[in-house]
This record gives sequence, C-alpha cells and structure tokens, in this order.
Amino acid sequence: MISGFILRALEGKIVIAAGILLAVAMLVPALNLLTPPDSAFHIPTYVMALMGKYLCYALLALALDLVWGYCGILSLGHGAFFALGGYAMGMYLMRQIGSRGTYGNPDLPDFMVFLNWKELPWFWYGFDMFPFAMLMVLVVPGLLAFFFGWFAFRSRVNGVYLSIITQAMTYALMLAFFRNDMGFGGNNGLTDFKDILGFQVQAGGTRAVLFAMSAIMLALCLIVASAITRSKFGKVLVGVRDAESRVRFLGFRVENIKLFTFVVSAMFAGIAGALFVPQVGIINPGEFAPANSIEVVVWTAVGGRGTLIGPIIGAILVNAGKSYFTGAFPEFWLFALGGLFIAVTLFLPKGIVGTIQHGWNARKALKAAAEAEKGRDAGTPPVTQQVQAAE
Amino acid sequence: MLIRLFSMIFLFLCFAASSFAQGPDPKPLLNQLADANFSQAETLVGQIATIGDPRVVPALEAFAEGDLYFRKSDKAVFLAKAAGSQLELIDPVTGESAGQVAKGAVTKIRVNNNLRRAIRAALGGLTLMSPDRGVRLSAADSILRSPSAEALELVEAALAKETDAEVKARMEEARAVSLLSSDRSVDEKRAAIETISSLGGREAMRIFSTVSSSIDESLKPEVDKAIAKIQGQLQIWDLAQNVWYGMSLGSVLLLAAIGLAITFGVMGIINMAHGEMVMLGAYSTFMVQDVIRDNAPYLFDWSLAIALPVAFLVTGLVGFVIERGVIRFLYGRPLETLLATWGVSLILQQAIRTIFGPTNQEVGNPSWMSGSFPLGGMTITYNRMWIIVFSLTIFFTLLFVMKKTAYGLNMRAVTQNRRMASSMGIRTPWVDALTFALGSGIAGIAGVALSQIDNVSPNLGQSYIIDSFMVVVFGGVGNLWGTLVGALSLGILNKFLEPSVGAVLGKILVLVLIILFIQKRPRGLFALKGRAVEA
Amino acid sequence: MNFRMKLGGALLAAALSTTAFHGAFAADDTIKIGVLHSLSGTMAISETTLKDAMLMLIEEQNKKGGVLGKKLEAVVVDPASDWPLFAEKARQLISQDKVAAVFGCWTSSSRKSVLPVFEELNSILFYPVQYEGEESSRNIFYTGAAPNQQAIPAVDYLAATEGVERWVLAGTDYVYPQTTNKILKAYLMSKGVKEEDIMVNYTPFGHSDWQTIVSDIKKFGSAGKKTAVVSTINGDANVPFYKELGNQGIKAEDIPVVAFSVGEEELAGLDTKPLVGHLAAWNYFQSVDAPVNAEFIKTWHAYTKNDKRVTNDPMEAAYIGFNAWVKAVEAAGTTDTDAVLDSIIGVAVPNLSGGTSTVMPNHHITKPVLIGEIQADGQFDIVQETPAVVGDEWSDYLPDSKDLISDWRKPMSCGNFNVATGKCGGKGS
Amino acid sequence: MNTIAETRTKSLLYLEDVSVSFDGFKAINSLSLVIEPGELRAIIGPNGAGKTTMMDIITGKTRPDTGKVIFEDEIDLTKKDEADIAQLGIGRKFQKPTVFESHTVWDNLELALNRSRGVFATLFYTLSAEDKSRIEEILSTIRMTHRAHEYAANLSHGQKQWLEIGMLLAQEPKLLLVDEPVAGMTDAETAETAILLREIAKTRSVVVVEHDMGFIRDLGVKVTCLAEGSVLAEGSIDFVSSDPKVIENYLGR
Repeated sequence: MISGFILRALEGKIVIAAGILLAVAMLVPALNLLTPPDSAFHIPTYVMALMGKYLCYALLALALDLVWGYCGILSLGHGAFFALGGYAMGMYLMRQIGSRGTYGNPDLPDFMVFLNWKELPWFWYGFDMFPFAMLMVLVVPGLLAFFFGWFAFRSRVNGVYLSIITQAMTYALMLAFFRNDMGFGGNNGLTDFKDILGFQVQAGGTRAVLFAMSAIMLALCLIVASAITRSKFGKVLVGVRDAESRVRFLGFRVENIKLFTFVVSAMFAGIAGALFVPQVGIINPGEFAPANSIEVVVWTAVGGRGTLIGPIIGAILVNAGKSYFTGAFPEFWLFALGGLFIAVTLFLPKGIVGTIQHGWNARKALKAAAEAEKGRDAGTPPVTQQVQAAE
Repeated sequence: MLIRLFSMIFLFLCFAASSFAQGPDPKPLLNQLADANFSQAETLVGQIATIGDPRVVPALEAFAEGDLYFRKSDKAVFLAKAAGSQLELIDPVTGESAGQVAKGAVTKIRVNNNLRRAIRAALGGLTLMSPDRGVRLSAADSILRSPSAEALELVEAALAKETDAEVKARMEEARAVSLLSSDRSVDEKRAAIETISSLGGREAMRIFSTVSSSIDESLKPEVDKAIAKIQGQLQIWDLAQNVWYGMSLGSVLLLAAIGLAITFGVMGIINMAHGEMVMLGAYSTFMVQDVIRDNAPYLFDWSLAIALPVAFLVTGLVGFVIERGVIRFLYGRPLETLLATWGVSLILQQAIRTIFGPTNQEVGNPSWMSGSFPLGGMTITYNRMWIIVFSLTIFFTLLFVMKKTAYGLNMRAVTQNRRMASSMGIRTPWVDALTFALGSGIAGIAGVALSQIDNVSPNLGQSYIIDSFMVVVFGGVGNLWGTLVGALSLGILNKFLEPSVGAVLGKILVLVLIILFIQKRPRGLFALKGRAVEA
Repeated sequence: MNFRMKLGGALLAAALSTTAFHGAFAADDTIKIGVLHSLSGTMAISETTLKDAMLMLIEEQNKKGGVLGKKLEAVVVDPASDWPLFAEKARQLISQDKVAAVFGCWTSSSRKSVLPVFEELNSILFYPVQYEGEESSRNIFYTGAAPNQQAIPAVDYLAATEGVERWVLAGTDYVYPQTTNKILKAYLMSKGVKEEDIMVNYTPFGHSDWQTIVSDIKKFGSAGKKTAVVSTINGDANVPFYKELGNQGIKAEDIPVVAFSVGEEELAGLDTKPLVGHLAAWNYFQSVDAPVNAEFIKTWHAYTKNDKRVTNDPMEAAYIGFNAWVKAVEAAGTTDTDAVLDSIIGVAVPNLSGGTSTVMPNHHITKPVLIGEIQADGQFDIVQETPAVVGDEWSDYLPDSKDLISDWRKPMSCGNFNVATGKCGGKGS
Repeated sequence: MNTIAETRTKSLLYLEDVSVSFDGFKAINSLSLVIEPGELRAIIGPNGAGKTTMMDIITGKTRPDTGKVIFEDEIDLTKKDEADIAQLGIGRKFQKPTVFESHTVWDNLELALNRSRGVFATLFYTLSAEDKSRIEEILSTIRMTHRAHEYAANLSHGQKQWLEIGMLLAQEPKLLLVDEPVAGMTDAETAETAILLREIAKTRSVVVVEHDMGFIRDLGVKVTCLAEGSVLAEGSIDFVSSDPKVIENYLGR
C-alpha cells in the first residue's frame, strides 16, 4: 500500500527534479570543499550559503503550494510555521552553546542571563537533545496548524476570511515573540550558534552537510507532496479547491481533508525553517512578519501554483533576483521587484511553470484531439479551469 | 567686579530714564543674567519678581521663550526679534527699540526647565494685578500649578481687588493651595483643604499628595478623606476616559479601513496598496503645508481643509490609474489582485522614498487641532476629537453616496452582477474605475487626518494595512456598517485591555479574539445570510 | 596579491600570513569599503542617512588623497531591514567584494545577525548606534554610546538639576529598552529610589496610540513628587508619542521627558514648539558650538545639496569610526584585518564636539555625554556636557556582567574576561 | 447495495412543518412533504418559491428554524451535516452543473464512487478491478465512454449535467435530488435526460426540481407545486396545472 503510494509519486518531472536536487546536494558541496578557490569550478562558500537559503525558501514555497495550489487555502501565515520550526532548531543550537556563552552560564542562554533570569523556563526543557528538538521541529508547527485548522475548518471559515485570520495568527505570534518576557530572546532572537551535533556550525564541512541536507529534504518533501497530490486524496484536494460543496455532497469530510493537508504543509514549513536557521545563523521574530508570508505567496505565484516544481523555481528565481538587485541597484530594486509581481499576475497568471505546462498541454491536445472544442483563443487560457477558492 | 561697576552705571542711567518707576530699577538685575549660570539665574528671577515692577513682564516672558539676548560688547541684556537677517534689540524694561544688530553680535541667554518654572512662578505673581482679565486668570493658574508660600500675600492682595467672579474663584483656589505650604493657622488650612477638595480632579490630587507628608498631624485625616473622595470621582472619570480613548482609537481604525471597505469590501479586491494610498494622502498634506508655509503662512489654519480635496484628487487619480492599468485585468481573480497590488505598494513606497527621502516629513497641527480642554475629570485633546468627528462624517457621507445616489446604485449593481449591469446599459468599466478611485480617494482623505497624529514617512501605510483588513473582515466584508461597528468595538476593546495587560499583550489578545470570533461567525459581525452568499 | 607586493613592507608580510587572500581580487588602485545600511523596509528611515554620511566621508577622504595612496571605493548594498539578509549581505561584502572594512547596521538584531559572519571571515565592522551593551567582539567596534555613555548621565542630570524623585521608564518592547531600563532601575535603586517610585511601561514597535500611556504618566506624575520620563521609545513611535504629550499639555516644566533615541532626525518630522524643554542625551548634537562641527555641517549640506538636512549622533559615531579606521590603516600601512585590529586600539581622533575620542581596548570609544533640551526650531540646546566617558560594555549594574571586562590587546585578547574567576569565557578563548 | 425492496419503510423522507427565514424573509414557511421509497417526484414553483432552499435543508446545508426532517423514518437530518447526509445515501445535483473541471471525466466518477472517504483511505487508495468496471458501467449509462479521459472543463453544458448525474449514480444514493437537470439543454438532450431519470428511478427515489413543463409531462409523475415557501398543490401534472391557485401563482404569468 505504502509502496504504491510512493511509486505513484515518481512521475517523470518529479523524478527529474528530485534527481537534479540530489545531484546538487552532492556536487555543490564537493565543488566547494574539494576544488581550490581559484579554480574555475570552485563554488565559494558565500554562494553555497545563498543557495542553501534559497532551497529552504523553496521548501517553504512548496509547503504553501500544497495548501494553496492544491487545496485552495490561501494561507497568509505560513511564515509562522517556518519561524516556529526555526525557533525549535534555534533553541537546540542555543542549548549547545552551553557554558561557552559570554557569561559562561552552563544552563541559561546569554539573553536570559543578562535579563536576570534564574532558571530555564519549562518550555526550553529537552531542547538540548537533538532528537527531541527535531521532533519539535515537526510537532510545534504541526500542533499549531492542527488547532488552528481544527477550529477554522470546522467553522467553515473560508476564502479571504481564512487568509486574514492566518495573517492575524502570524502577526500575533510576531508581537508575542518580540516580547522579552516570552523567553525567546525578544527582537534579537536566537543567534551566535556554535555547534550542531558536535560539529562547528561555521565550519566548511558542516555548511556543506547542511546544504546537502536542504537539497535532500527538499527532494524528499517533493516526492511526498507528489505522492499526496497524485493519490485519490490529491484529487479530492483539487476537488475541494474547485468545487468545495460538490466534495461535501459526495460525502467527504472537507474539514478533515483540509486539516490533514494544512498540518502536513505546516510540518514542511517547519522543516524548512529548521534547515534555514543554522545556515543563516539567526532566527528572530522578524520571520513572523506578515510581509514575509505574503512574499512566500508571491514566490509560489511566480513559479506557478498547483504545480509542484513551480514554487521551487519561483522561490529560487525571486530570491536570486532579490540578492542580485539589492547589491546591484540598492536604491531601485523595489521597483524591479514590484514590477515583476505585477507583470507576472498580468501576463503569466499561471506562473512560469504553469504557463509552460499549459502551453505544452494545449499543443498536445491540439495534435491529439482533432475533435476538440473549436478555436479556443491560444493566448487567453480558459478562466473556468481555475475556479478560485475565494468568493 | 568690572561688570558690577558697569551695571551700576547702567543702573544710574536707567534710573534717570525711568524716574517715574517706584522701587529699585530691575534693569541691573536683568543685566546680571548675561553672566549667570542656571542656578544664579534662578535666584535673579526671584529677585526680579520681588521688585514687583510689572514692566519686566515682557522680558521674563521673552526669557522663558528663549528670546532674551545679551550684547557681546557690553553684556547688556535685550529682547530680540528677528528683523530680516538681523536682530532688532528691544530694551527689556522700557520696551523701546535699541537698534538692529547682526546675529553674531549678541548671545542668547540660555534657559532650562528649572528656570522656566521659576519664571512661570514669577510671572504669576507679577501679573495678578494686570488690567487684562485673561492675563489675571492665567496668572492665578500658574500659581495654582507652582504654589509657594511667598505667593500667598500677592494672591491675597489681588483677591481683595478682584471683581470678576471666575478669576476670583480661581484666585481663591490659588490662595488655598499657596496657603497649605505656608505657616498659617490650622483653621485657615482646614478651610483651604475644603476649597481644594471641591476643586477636585487630578490637580487637587497632586496638591494633596504634595502636602500630605508635610502637613500638620491634626489635618492629616482631612487630607486623607479628601484624597479618598477625589479618587472615587477619578475612577468614574477613568472609565469615561477609557471609552473616549477607545472611540478615538476606533475612529483612527475606521479612517484607515473605510477606503478598504470599498476597494476590498465592495469590489472584492485584496488591495495591499491601500496603506500606500493613505500614505499618499499624508504626503499630499505635507505638500500643501509646504506650499502654504512658503507662500501664504496666514492660511496655515486652513491647510487641512485645502489638503482634503487635494489628497482626494491625488490618491483618487493614482487609484484610477492603478485600476485601469492593472486591476481591470484581474476581476474574478481576487487572490491575484493581492499579488499585483502588493507589487504596486512596493513601487509606491519606493517612489515616495526616492522623491521625498526616507525620513519623516513634518506635518504641523493647525491651532484648532492642538491642545486639549478638560471635561470633568477627563482631558480631551482637540486633534482626537476632530478625528472622531471627521471619520464619522466621512462614513455617513459615503453611506449616503452608496445608498442614495444613482452612482451608488450603479456601483452596487456592477459589483453584484457585472454582466447583468452591463446589459442594462451601465458602463461597467467606468463604474469600476470610479469606485476604485473613490476607495483610494477616501484612503487619501484618511491620510490627511492620520498625518495629524502619526509619522509621515514612506512606512506610514504599512503600519495600518493589517489593522485595516482586520477591521473590514471583523465587521463583515461588504457591509459598511460592519466596518463602523468593527472599528469602534476593536478600538474600545483594545483600550480596556491596555491598562490591565499592557499595550503589547493587549494587541495580541485583540488579534486572538478576532481569530476566535471568526470561528463563531465565519463571515464577520454583519454577515449577509441566505443563499446568495454561497453562490 | 599584486598590489600588496608593490607596497611591500615588513609589517605587511607579518600580517599577510594570517589572511593571505584578503583583498586579493580587489581592483589594484582602490580600497573597498562596505556600507551595510537598510535602504528599504522599516529601518530605512534611520539608516539611509548613515549611508549618505558614509558616502560623504569617503568622498572627502578621497579628496584628501584617499588612504595609503589609494582611492576609497564604497560598496553599497541594501539589506532591506531583514535580519538574515544582513548576514547574507555581510558575507557578500567580505568574501565577494573583498571590502577592507564594513560600516553598518543599526538595530541590535542586525548586528547580532552579522557578528558570526565577521568573526568567521575575520573582517571589521564599525557599528555607529547607541546600544544596550553586553557585547564585545574582536571584529566589531562600537562607536555609538553604551548605556553608561547616555542613560546614566541623563538620569544623574535629572536627579541633580531638576530634583526628580519619581521615574517613568517607558520603552518599546525590545532588547535595548529592556536592558537599559534594567540597568537604570538597578542604578536608581542603588541611589535610594524606592520601587514604587519607578514605573516601567512597554509598548509594541510602531505604537501609535499613546493616549492611555500619556494619561497614565500624568496620573503617575500627580503623586506629589517631581516626576520625569526616561524614554527608550524606538524611532517610529516617537512622533505620535510627542504629539500626544504636547496635546495633553504635559510641559517639560512639569514632567520632563528625556529620550535616548530621539535626535535631530526624529524631530524633523515634528512641530517642536509644544515640546520645548524636553530632553535628550547623546554624545553629539548638531548645535554643538565647535569649529569642527561647523565644518562638518557645511560639508554635509553641500554634499546633500540641502540646507535643511540635519546631522545627528549616529553620524558623528560613523565619522569617528571612519576616521579612526583611516588613522589605524595609515599607522599599520595596510588594510589587513589583524594589523588594523592591533593598530587601532589607542587611536585618538577628533570628535565633532570639539574634543577627541579614543578607541579603547574594549572596542568602545571615549566620548563626552551631552544633555540637550529641545528648542522650538527642532534643535537641541545643550544644558550639560560631561568630560569624555569610556564606553562600558559590561554594565556594572547587572549582577551577571559586573565582573566581566573586555580587553582585545595581547596577551589578554578577550571580550569577556571574568575578573572574579580569572578566566576568559566563551569565544575569547 | 440497498434496494427499495429491502428497506421497506413507509416513507423515505418526510418534512413536517419546516420553516426557515433569512433576515426576516421567510424562505420556507411550514412546509410538509413526503417522498415514498422508489418514487419519482417533480417539484415546480416560481422563482423564490423555496425549491432550492428546501434542497439545502434536506442536504444539511441550511438548518431549518423549526420543523422536522426525517429520513427513513428514524434519522433526523437536521442534526447532520452535508457529508453525513451524503453518506446516508442522499445525492444532490446542483442547479448550475458542478463537476471538478480540472479533473478528467473518469476521475470525477472515481471520486464519486461510494468507497471509504477517510483521509488515509483515500491517500492509499488504488483502483480495484471492481471499481474500474463500475466506472465503465456508469460511463456507458451516461454515454460518455469515449470522453472518459477528457477534462471536465472541456465538456459542453449538457454533458456536464450528465456527468454530474453520473457522479450521483456512482454515489449509489437512496434518494436523488436533482435541481433543474435540463436547463440549457437541447430538446433531444432533454428527452434523453427524461429517459435516463426514469431509468434511475427504477432503483431509487428521485426528486426533480424543474421549470420545463414539457419535461415534467415527459416524466409523467406526481407533481408538487411550491409557492412562497409552502405547498400549493400536489397530484398529477394535469391536476396540478388546472388548479386555479397554481395558475395564478405560476403558470398564468
């Protein structure tokens, strides 16, 4: 049963994408570590760190695509799950510092010492153990998504209303994490990490492994997402997106379907956050900012929602563009970014991958079926195909 | 020493000039200010005050304002007024002009808070006998605020001559307050406590708390009783004050949200550029004020009235362009409007940043928007009051336009059934563009008002966009009344939570409550019921 | 490598051994300087000015012939008020652009974010903003004020001159105000102020509705003792705060407010007439009466082509940091990190208030503390100036840091040496 | 498989004194209605008579303010939600054809099949031979075998209507509620639909809401006329269409 589930995932494009990711996971660290810096094939650590970051963002975008592209739930709060996963990892890394902190306190992280805390708060217990922390990377975002979704989907909060309350959720969490009294380091967040599993976070080898892990996790999550969307469940999911009431009148429990997807997606986002933190070296409440979550939506839309490869490409492209423009045209890059978003929505409403796929399908259909419906305008895709979940 | 000599000569000269003055001439004392440090100056102000010569009043007032200078050449003290690029010097006692000098020839006599306090007290005593009723009233007020045993006799002397009832009452209070810190008899003090107690309010509270530690043992119980009584009154006023603050916050939320209630609520566009429209409105205000400041300063009090139509037109026009250029291609795809308008908002923000710079721009408050007046135990600030009035006016005007005009009817027809409306001969593209322009224009007007209480910077819009969406969604999308009730109730809720849990936690709690509330009513406060909604 | 060879020198050879490839790919005839300030997002409002100031300083230096006979070249990037992006951009500046030093950051979060990067890649950051202290890195120079260079003298002034006995500590809820208030509270209580005479209040970032808090301050101030507000409210929230203060009629004579984050730049968005007499504590005001300052303001106005652009304290901090770096580089004869780190300690450069500032072994600098009262024209009238104070990275008023000292000179070379245990903790080892 | 013979209940569905109002407007006003097992019933009525709202109430989309809705003599439908009611065996076709447009015809039917609908059951579902033949059977019933692998979005309006009916069949309901099945169909299609519905009604109860009087005549079944939320008349088509109240309210206009 399980094998069928996974095998179904391995459709052509997914296999190729996962293959590329795995190759990247091997190749980039190898080129970084094994070639001399002046070699033409050398990949500088800076570039590898950047790419690692993009891969984490890509995973986050994939997570969003699962709920938005397939299930029609536009979450404007996915940054919250990402950040929670990041915090879980950050707390582990914080505890690994041990007595090497500035104040030399073996139990308390620095920020607690200088705010005069006397003992470790209960919710920090266990985070010194790697397996527990990794479990929390999944459990914390998962639980939040579960409780949030349990209430929201049961009450049939839909469309824009749902989007806005997910935004309220991440906004509230941001304000909460900004508070020093919460015990997560306030606005400075968690930083100055030393070790992960005994290896120095900053060391070249560790970076390479973290990068490889990001690529591998992305490939794995891609396969899982593919397995989900290609199963009957996945078809129901699309059904929920396109005609929710029909699904309901067919006897499916829409709230459970949404809840499952939402939780899985939140866990993906948590994994992305956990991989992100050791690579960039900081997690702070800024990650909860509503604007960050909106950006994730933008990546997904640019790449093409409702395709699994699209969000990955979108996240990488937009962020690479951002990295380039913020350096090359620091004063004007926002114009370029803003213009890109407008252009994509106007000219590529299905996103990059979606448009390519659609064009390809259209050609195939044209060739194969002579009896197909007469003259659809080649330029304008049928609007009916993408019935929006929101009103 | 030399200075002393100098001032002696000066004194002599002045004496000759103003032989009609009784008592010693204040001029030498004034001239000593040139060299005095802050604490010496404080003593000098006290001495000047005891002379009791009302002619020094302008000099002291100028001193408090920082308009008192001394000439570098001879250390003589003058009032100075700007006259072109030069300063016109005015004799501090006689008020006669002493010619113009270059700015570099004089040095400003510095003043700090302690000195200002001393000057205020001195002026209070000096102006108690002024022929001008208003001046006497404010003199009594200053004594009330900084009472001293020395002022007591002055007040009593003034009281004896006072005829105006209101001024008299105020002087009685000032006398009572001064009396408490003097060494008069216990009985007199008891009477004073009575007077102050009936004055009530925060001010009386402060006076009692000040004296309660130093007052006669026998009077202690009475002071305590008075404090308890005032506290009781204040609690009730606090409640009223909280409601007022809540309404005020609510009106700000309403202002921020009301344009969105049209673009998002009525048209269904997830308009992330809404905040930037508010910002553009605020910048329009800045531009208007800038022009007025340079060309017609006398119009400054009218600047907001002028800014209103300007802001409405500017943002309305920008909205029109956005609708024609971007949004009209996206009807029926609401979530994609989110992306496009997000892009628009980035561009607008950066454009403003490029044109005006990233820093705050100064938008002044016209005089009728500044200050406050007391209402019982509350303080009501004018700007907040006008903003409440203003937001309600906009709301009801908009309601009228939507419900009672032909345009409003067309607009509702188009948003409810585009095809039907167009087949009935309504020019739907035109109505769409106008509606979006209207929503944007109203956001711009809101910006005019918000420029009075908040930063005018490129980030202005960002700080309101989330709250605006919360308000519209909480109230129920598509329902203007919902926006009104939503804004006011969120404002009041916030203000009642704030004192007990703090501003940060209060805000978090409000967000959590909104989330929970939406579970209970998935379509907001004023949801439309029935079949049509689900279609 | 090429240009270094040409320069030669024994000093160089020693320095090169540690960071051989530094600057290897830089253009031969220029020295690159990184400017890492947010030009977009929430912090752009404060940081853009510093970017301009840095560009001006670099231009001025180039007019004087540059450094070591080479022109300076600024590399400006935009970290967009996004903390992880700060780390990314720092890495880019150091490892891609091969800058010799970086001037940047504003918030503590951004500094914390880049700190590991600077330590890993061994480069130098000059941080020009006042901060909460409790940090000392081998690779960072803190040219803004530590709490003892700003907060404590301000409180002393209020207590001594205005006789303040009751204190409201109002701040934005983040690390700088929390730490500063903690230090202040400990300090005030050590001076005999009672717990009930201190009110602490925190608000969220960008808080704009101050009605309740201002009326609470009024209430707290009506207890009969002279009351003052010590404000660590963050930039953006200040304008609405002061507007509310003015409108509710809280005069400086009654309840003065002393702020640590309000300078000329913040006041530029305000009508200051109702605020005359409220105070701020900085190490520099535009109104400082010194020839060097007049010259600086003139250059600034000429550079920005705007007579109304104000100068402020972080600009002075950037000025001191930049000049100290130039002097250290000239002394070392190289821009190499380790050589500069050695030569910069003890370097004294003129500051804009007419004195000199010295880079201390703890990577903080000496500066005078100035207390200014707000004037009707948006400037400050300086009412007190202390002699130069040494920035104290580890506060003496926090129990866990009072035993720590920092000294980056050899042989100690430690950022957090514990004088009680005689050990260097954490990363200094 | 439940057949009518096995259930042997007196009534399959009865509504008693059901009322519901939206913002003061009474959409359904003490409506009572009984559907027998195996019955094919037509419901007519002017716009706003409450036909669709009645269906909403039966299928759990709208909760009535008062009244009873009982299925198979014992199950109170007002306590159940849509998914429960669908699983009990009530299928519904919407006024506007609602199919999954981004799925193929085959997938549409596969999703509708009456199989376990849990999250994990669907995740690990694989198409069995039995299910395959069932889908093929339905495809031939609705005459779409040759278009099985086309996207539903590309079907014509009439074909979508039929696909939706096919999906209802796949659901194997005891009661089918069909809202305006022939709206927008050609005459030939209409006639074929009537045949199809009669065929379906052999094994289960069907309630058809329709405006098209010709179509209802074709069906030749008992007719209920609704107006202003309650029953105006009930009986054969000739009986109902001669009722003066019906003429005034509906036919006359």
